[in-house]
Amino acid sequence: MSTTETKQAIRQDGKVVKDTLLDIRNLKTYYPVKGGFLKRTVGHVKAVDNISFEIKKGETLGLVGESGCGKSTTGRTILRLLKPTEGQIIFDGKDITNITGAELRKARRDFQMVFQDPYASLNPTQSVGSIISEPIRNFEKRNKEELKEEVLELLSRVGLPPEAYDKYGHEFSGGQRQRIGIARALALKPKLIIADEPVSALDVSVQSQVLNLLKELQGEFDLTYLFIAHDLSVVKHMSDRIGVMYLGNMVEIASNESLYAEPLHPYTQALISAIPEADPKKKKERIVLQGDVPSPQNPPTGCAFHTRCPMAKEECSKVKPVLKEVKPGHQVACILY
Amino acid sequence: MVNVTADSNKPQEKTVNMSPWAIARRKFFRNKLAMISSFFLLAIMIVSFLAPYITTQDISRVNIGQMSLEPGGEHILGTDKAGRDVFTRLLYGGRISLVVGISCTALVILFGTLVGSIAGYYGGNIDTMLMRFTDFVLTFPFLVFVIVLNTILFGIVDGLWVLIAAISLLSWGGVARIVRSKILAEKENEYILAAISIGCKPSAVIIKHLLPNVLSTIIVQATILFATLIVAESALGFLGIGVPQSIPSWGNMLTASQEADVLRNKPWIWMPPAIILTVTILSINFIGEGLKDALNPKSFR
Amino acid sequence: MARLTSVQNDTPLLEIKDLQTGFKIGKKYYNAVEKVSFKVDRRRIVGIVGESGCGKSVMSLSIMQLLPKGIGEIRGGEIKFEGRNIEKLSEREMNKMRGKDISMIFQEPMTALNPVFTIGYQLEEVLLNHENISKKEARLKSIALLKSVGIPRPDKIVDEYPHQLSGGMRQRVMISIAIACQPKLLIADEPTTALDVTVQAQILELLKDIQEVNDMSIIMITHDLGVVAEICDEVIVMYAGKIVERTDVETLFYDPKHPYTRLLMGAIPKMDEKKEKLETIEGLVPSIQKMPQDGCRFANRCPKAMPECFTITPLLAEDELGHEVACILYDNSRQVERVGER
Amino acid sequence: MKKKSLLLMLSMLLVLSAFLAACSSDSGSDTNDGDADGDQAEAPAGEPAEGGTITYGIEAVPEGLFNWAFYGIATDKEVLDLFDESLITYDENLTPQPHIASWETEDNKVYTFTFEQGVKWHDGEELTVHDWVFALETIADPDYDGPRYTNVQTIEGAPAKNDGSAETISGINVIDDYTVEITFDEARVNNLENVWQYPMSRAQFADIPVAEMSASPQVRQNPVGIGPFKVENIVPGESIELVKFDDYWQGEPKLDSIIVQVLDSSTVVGAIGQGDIDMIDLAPVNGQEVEALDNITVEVYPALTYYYVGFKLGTFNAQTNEITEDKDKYADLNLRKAMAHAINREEWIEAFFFGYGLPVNGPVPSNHWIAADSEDVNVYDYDPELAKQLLEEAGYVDVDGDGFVEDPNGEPFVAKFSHYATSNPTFEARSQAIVQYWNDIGINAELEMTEVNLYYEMVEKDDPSIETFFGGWGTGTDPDPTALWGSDQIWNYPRWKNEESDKLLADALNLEIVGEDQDVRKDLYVQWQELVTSEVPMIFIAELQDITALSNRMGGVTFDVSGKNSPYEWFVTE
Amino acid sequence: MLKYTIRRILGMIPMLLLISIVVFLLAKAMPGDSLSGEIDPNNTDPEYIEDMRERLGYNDPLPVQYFNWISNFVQGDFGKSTRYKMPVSDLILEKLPNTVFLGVSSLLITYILAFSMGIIAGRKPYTIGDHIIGGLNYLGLAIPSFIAGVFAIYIFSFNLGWIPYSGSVDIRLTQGTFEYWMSRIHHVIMPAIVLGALSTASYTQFLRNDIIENSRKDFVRTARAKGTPTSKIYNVHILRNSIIPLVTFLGFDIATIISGAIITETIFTYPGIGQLFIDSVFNRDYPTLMAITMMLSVLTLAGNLVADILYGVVDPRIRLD
Repeated sequence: MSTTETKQAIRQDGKVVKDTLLDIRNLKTYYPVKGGFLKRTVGHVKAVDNISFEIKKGETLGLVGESGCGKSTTGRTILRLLKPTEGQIIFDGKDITNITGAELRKARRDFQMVFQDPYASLNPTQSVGSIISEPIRNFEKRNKEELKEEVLELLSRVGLPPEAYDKYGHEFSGGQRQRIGIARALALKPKLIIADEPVSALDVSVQSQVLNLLKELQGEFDLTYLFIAHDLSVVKHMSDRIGVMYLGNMVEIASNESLYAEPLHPYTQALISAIPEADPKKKKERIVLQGDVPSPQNPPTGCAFHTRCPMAKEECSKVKPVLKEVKPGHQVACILY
Repeated sequence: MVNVTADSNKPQEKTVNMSPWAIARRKFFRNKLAMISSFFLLAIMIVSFLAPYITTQDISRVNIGQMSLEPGGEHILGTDKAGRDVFTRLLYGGRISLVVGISCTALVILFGTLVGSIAGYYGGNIDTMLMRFTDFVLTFPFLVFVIVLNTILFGIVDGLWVLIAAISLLSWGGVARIVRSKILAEKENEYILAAISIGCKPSAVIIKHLLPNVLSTIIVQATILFATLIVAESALGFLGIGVPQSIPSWGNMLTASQEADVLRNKPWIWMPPAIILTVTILSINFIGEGLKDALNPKSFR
Repeated sequence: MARLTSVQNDTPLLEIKDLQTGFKIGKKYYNAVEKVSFKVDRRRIVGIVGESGCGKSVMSLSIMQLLPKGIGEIRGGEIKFEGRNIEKLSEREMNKMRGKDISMIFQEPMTALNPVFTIGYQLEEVLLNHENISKKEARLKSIALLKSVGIPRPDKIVDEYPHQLSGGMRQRVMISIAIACQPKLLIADEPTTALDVTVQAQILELLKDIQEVNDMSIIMITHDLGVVAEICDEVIVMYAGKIVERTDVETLFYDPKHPYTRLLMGAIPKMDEKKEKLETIEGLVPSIQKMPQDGCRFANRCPKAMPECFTITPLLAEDELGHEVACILYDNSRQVERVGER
Repeated sequence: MKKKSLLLMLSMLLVLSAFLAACSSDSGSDTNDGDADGDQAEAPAGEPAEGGTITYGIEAVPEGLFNWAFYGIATDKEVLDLFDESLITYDENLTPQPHIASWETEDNKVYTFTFEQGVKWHDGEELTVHDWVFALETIADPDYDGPRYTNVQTIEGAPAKNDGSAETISGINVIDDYTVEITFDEARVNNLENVWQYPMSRAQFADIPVAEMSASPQVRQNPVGIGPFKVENIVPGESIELVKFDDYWQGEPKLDSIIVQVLDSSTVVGAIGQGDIDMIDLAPVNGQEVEALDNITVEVYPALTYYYVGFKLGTFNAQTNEITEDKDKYADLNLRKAMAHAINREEWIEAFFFGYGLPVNGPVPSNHWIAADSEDVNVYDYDPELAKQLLEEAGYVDVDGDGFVEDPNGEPFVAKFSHYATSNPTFEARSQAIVQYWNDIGINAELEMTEVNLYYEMVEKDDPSIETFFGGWGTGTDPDPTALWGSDQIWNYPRWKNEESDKLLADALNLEIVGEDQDVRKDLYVQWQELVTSEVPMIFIAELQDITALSNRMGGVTFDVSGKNSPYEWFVTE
Repeated sequence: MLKYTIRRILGMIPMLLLISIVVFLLAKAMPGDSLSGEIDPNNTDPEYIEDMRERLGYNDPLPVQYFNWISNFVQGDFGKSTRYKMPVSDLILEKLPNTVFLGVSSLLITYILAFSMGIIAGRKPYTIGDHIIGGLNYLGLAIPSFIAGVFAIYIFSFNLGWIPYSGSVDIRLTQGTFEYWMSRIHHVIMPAIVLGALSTASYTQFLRNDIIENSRKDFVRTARAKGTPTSKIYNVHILRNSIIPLVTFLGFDIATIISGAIITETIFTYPGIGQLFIDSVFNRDYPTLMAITMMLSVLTLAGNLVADILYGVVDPRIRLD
């Protein structure tokens, strides 16, 4: 069930979009943990534990959280690279939660992914031309010239010279490789691109190039992004709306401005305050969280955050808060609200 | 608009576009020891397979008048106790040893890769079942199996092929394990997820994306196997359960060394196969090392 | 605003002059650090920023003499620690300094600890290396150290293995090892890069506290300008093996001079700004083998580059406030090194 | 049908026991120690010294069954010969001679045996007839798991004991401690030769159930005998230490001790050369090399084994024990003769047995007393021209001009020759040589090497792929060849059926015809040999010689057709 | 750990059953039976053979034979050797000490050599010492053990006379004395070296590479940064890590050594399980053959288990549960 009652998402530029492209309902993805006598499944890593959200056509939803919070798992589950344990994934009005085999492969042309590691995400034995043309070849029959033309076009779109066509991944720098990955994702003209930490492995100067490119392409190809990152400033730069995840749970979803201007969840507050700002004068009041993120295999009862929450109350360990809208377009899962 | 020239620096090196294979090839060609070994092995192979054109001596004819002749004259390496030319038998023997080595390696790699990649890619129950089966094969009594197979197929199939079948059927376990673990590791790479997400079929993911990237491991394994299997053949020959004695192979030529007389007084009968076997294995090992180096993107040497 | 000149009058803690560190690729050495000079005063936190491959880590390893043997090598210049040249010390003499006078923490807390020894063993080792104490004392001291870096249950943790700890905890252990013998200088090589934001905040706090308590200097190597702003007193910006700018932290952020520094600042998305487009630096850092020997190394990517930039190698020049920049835009001509002089 | 001959052997056994040896030693005539006279070869001898220790080498690993009733292989027997002995011995004509026991008989049915007194077991007990009776009863016992029952079953009442219906063997009548009367089920010429001639220590085995005897320490670790040396220590599979038995009944042995050392064939010559071994039976391959050593004397003496090439002429029905000559590929006598003439036996023996062998012209090795002179049998000497002529006469001519003859119907004729394979490389060469001899007279012969176990199974089961085959037989002290040649015998491998042969063999055992006259008996066997050689069911190739190496310090060792003399007489000269 | 071990042992049972069936069927499929080799000098009676076949149960239906065999086997009754006429268990126990002695000596030599050579080569790679060790390793890897054995006998026993060429001990010595054990060592040393040559070479190589690799690890840099002396870094920090994989090889060695002993024991006439095995193969001594084959399978599986357990013991990162 969708908890999002907002019928409209408002993009940063103020344009109003109505259609929901992706609707995630009560999604759960658990990894079994084997162990004990006879290697039975003794427990689950609750990587994604009951989250729901929507993405409207043409908007960018940022997903932010620390490592192990389940943001990448969410992305991969949506692409059905992982099997969801429970819940529904409705893409463009079609339930893709349980489709398999050829049907799933066919559905894949509409949603693509840009990966985190520019080194591991390109097959080292494939030439760039082959990497970028492969998605097209998987779905359509083209003759060689057409195909090459299309790939060259894509290369130029992402800012790579035509010579790149015959080269191999190892001949490029991280930023260029990431461009190749973007071109591969674009090849099928998908509706949704899930960008999973696309810039976290890059240097600052290159990071900005890639971020700019992604933004430009969005307008040009009418793309919808699910933008996953751990860097709040990057997410803020990219997204229309932002969801904050903690230990498999969505703790807060709000529009870009609303979230930064007035973070409601104590975790979001701490997260924002923890970011070192490139401004030595801005010595802000920092909320330093104590301890580490608990293991997702054995998450705390009640609110998953209560063990580190500076505002935790007794009931926090008992009641699991649900995401509720406290302001228009601003949802938070905390008993304080 | 994207500025096409942005970040569009030419790739760092101004070389012809080199696929990883081309780079490996270049590195390999620069490795002297490996190249010498390759030439040696190639020479051995060519000479062995052209044996009928190189020497006109009959490999099976027993020449009672010419037994145990010392090297020299008509017989470069002398004759064995049956009066057969050692050199001729050495060439023909190389043929058998290499044929056994090559065909077993090919079969073992084929089967090991098949099982290993399927188990590694699919994981879960398929993996468990295949790996149990692999464990089983690895604990199989090899010697007994060879003898039994030889017996069952006696007269139906040539003894040589029985041996190849027996060795191949029981030796793929190690390769399967290695390929599986490599596939498991390689599977973690995001390009595999990428391949799935662009709609590649499982078979395409395995063949086009996983296998080329574990190929270096497989190639290195193949060289190790090649050496091991040649030794296995000769050891079986030495024990008297390998290639039938009517066909010379390096292993069964070496059986002669069990005779004290030959061992002590007629070294020309057993030393040539012993030395050529050792040198062949040595050169295969060097080639393997060379390949390992060449295929390892991190190696500098 | 503190002037860069040292508060104290005695010799600087660390002084580096014309340091050149080479790396062997194939059969040739290429300099990853090219004629770098700077100094670190007592009780200061000096940040070294730059993108990957700028030579900042190589420099830290050069100071520690921890360059990989047979691959990296100091090829020129001098490193003076408390006035003493250390680049020529023997391995044995250097061992006496490492961990005692200068210590270091690394980027990857997951691999920097030996997986097969207990935390206690690894912590005691540094104490036993440098202090004449018994194992028992070392153990007690270790527990105290672990406590001081904020590790809960230190008496239990000493007997645990690295893999049983989280990344943040391991970095705390690394810090405790580094400060065990109260060194005068701590080199922190990207100590928070592998950590989550909330943990990074903890570690930065810890480092600040420790610096105050222990009265030591820190060289903070990072690529994150935010971290620099957060913790450093002065900053060195490196590009392609050279220092391009050096000043105190506030000047750098409010009055950056070198075009590279400026572009870098613009490339970071800021929390309180809204920009459709970020600044970018076109092109790539030249590879170490293809480093231009003449001219400014940033010239080919510099939007303000002039023809001279490709021929004249700019030297680090200091203005009256102690703000050093290596760019001919700011050069007062007296320090221009001629082409070809190396 | 029961076998009558006491000691017949298949040389195949040697192939088995020496499967890893380079060239199987074809020694091991399984006869008993002969008295040291006759045509013996006297070993070089200096002056005997007091005491001394010799090292006695053996090439194969003993199985460790050191008891006459249980042992299986010749190697174990070699050891047994050193510390235990038979009640009866044989002279150079293989005629039984009294030793510990002497005998009397009126009718060749009831024998009275009288034992020497004062013969001691190694454990100090005195040997009495009870020990022999004990041995006979043990072998006849239903639980007995050794292979010697044939040697007691001719005693009256033994079958009853064997099937469990009697407690004891009724034909045994102990008269006193040194006298026993044995009644056989019928009068035969060779009852004496066939009956079991070894005692078994009652004292040692008294408490052991028959079924467990073969595994007992009394057999394996601490065997007790009556011979000149006693077993002191056994390291299984590698060596055995024997020390002099002071109470030996014939007097104190000269040597102090004998060390039996197991050697791999590859190390034999080296060991001998270093002077580590004083005495060892050699494989022919090592003979010449050892002969060249100056610290060693090599003694060569005739053995009772021979090699042949057989023709499969028919099949054997195991149900009815009948042979049918139903294979006609080699039915043509001239073809067989041609193939026999094609083989150059002298050359072959010289090449593969290094001269330690002689061509054999019939089914009895020439040293046996029943062996026919070569004038009395058909000799097939090497004569390729004659062979070709015979082939042509038989209708085997080369029709299609490929160099090989076709059969009389003009069909291609391929002669398959089967030989067993072990790791011994000379097997392949020597059989290839035979194939070549046939090729040389125009027969397209093909060699098939078969793993040895499978080989004998195939030969025995008349597998269609076996056409001509290689084999070896041995003759024992008792010359009766019925087991190998009777037309109701499974070991008649050629499946040769000949009524005349059956009759001659039966006559030779018939008391009424033969009586006590060995010459009559021999004459019948000579006639039989003439018959066999004229029919050529086998091509007789070679009889072998045993070779023993002796170090120069060894003395007192003698040899004859029945083997070495007793170690009692051996000594060292230093 | 205990739970893990029990689970693994339970997991081995179906595998062993399967192997036992295969071993049994293979043995049955081999040509001839023990009695086709039983035709011997003193027995010329086909009926005896038929009788023995019946008595040994060779004529029973296969499942019955299998069931009899396996049920006895599980109870420790491996049957009676058809060749040696004694219980197979006794036979194996008689030969086992020799093979164990050979194996242990070989392992000792292997590990001592591999450790010293590996450490020398790994600490100073690409030096002369390293190249010499590398050369020796290549030879060790390339010379098949039977060739090495033949050469060893040829040179050390015949030409130099240093080493005995057969047996496991000089019989004249009293068991248990110092000379007795010296003689045993004297006899075992050459076969042990030949048997261990291959693994020595590969372990040396492995250790060398592992030391080189580990010396580049971050934790080594940490140790250096602490001021730890180089020798301690190599001997403690690096070695402790490099030992881990090597120690686990120990488990796999168990079965490998016994199979390797087949050839070595044959060449050196060293009476042990290997010789017994090949002997039983050629003589169709099924009870022995099957028992040794099963033993080898059990050892292989047990070796794997030992390897895994050792891994858990030496590597604190691995927890077995």
